[in-house]
Amino acid sequence: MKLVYFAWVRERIGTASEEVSTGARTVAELVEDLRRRSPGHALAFADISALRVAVDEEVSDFSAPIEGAREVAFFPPMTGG
Amino acid sequence: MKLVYFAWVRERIGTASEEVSTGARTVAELVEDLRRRSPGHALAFADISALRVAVDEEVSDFSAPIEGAREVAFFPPMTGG
Amino acid sequence: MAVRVQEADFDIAAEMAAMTAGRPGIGAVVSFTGLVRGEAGGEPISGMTLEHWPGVTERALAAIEAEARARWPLEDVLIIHRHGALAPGDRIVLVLTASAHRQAAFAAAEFLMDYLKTRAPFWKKESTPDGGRWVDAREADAAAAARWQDAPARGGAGQ
Amino acid sequence: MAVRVQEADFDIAAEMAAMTAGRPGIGAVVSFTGLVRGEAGGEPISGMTLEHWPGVTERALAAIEAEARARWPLEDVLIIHRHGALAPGDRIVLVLTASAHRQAAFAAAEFLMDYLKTRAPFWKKESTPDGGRWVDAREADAAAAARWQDAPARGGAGQ
Repeated sequence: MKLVYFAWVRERIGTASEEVSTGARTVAELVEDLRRRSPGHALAFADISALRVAVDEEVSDFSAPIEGAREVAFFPPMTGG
Repeated sequence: MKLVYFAWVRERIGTASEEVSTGARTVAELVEDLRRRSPGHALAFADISALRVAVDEEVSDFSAPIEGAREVAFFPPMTGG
Repeated sequence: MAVRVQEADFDIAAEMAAMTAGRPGIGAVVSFTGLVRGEAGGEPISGMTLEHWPGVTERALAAIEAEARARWPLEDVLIIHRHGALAPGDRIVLVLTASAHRQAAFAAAEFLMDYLKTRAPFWKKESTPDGGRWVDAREADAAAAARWQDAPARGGAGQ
Repeated sequence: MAVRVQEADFDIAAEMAAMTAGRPGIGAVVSFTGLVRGEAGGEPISGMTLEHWPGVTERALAAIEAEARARWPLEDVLIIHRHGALAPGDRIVLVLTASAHRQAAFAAAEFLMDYLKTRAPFWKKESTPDGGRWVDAREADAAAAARWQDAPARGGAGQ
């Protein structure tokens, strides 16, 4: 599964994307896995209320299933315009 | 007293301005006088609900006094923008 | 205060650049441009003549601008209104509002247009296949202007 | 559909001329231009970097445009949003809306900006004397976007 990061999530983790293998069934379970990957990951995912998630490029929530998903993206709330 | 006309008021009366002597004390009395000046005046002032008036360049109403006024303007509702 | 009544056309990009140059507090610029339409009420329009009241028109626009500045935190305002003979597609009016944030700029531009429609001494005559026709004031424009009379100014949140 | 995500600057007068050429039904064009401000929260800003999500951003903007066209009778819409490194005073975003009458053009431009703020995948990082700082999403922007969810579209009276 491909993970994609934007803005300070990308900066804290130190990469814009990575491939992971996970047994997680939901975004929330994936986040639990990811927190253990590195101190940067732990920092990025410390407060998920500050985060938004997209599964296969569709904005989702943390209870969303990820089975069969090709890509999960994490980012702070958007600030366009 | 100087009278000033705009848009179809000007067209119906046939002039953009004229000088008149009047004993009228209000705009409404002035309109009564003016209606008798010519068929064009009568047509222009036939329906005063379609007209607006300004006394000395300030939008007023037909009951406004005109004693001492230098100029009275008649025109249809404004259509700027 | 920037209010201009003129026969000449205007250049919106040049006006906007002049307004924003060296003004680091401006985060939002809203423009309204009014154009002569090629038809009205299903009839083709071959042109429009705008009559105005020299001197009085400029003072009316300045008063409208002052009221907008009193209601919203604006960094700058520009009103350009043309008069004379115009063809379909020609620009009639430009309103520019600049503010730190978008809400004030949007609200002030709408306010300025609503007031221009009903409180600035301009009169429009359209040329149609049946001859010239003075444009009637619209009830909808009077209602649009009236809604500001008891509306509080909106604040300056957002961009 | 006209949506562009680009590093390059844009020319508002050229975009407006291209939009209105040969379109006699257009009587009103509203523009919104967002600029990089030179300060934020009292602190000077020396620049801003806009990060986006290539491909996904374009689709988000197209969806926002489609929603505006479904809500209001628009003759045309253009959204240009820049990304990359910008300096104070630089243009960030352009929204153009064209309609027969002013109300639809104003309402659609405000709607587009409110949705761009909260539903387009852009992230802003400001450069300050203390270093870089990611701009937080604003509660006021979320509230501004939410107000459209139960608002009926406004009609097309007036210019």
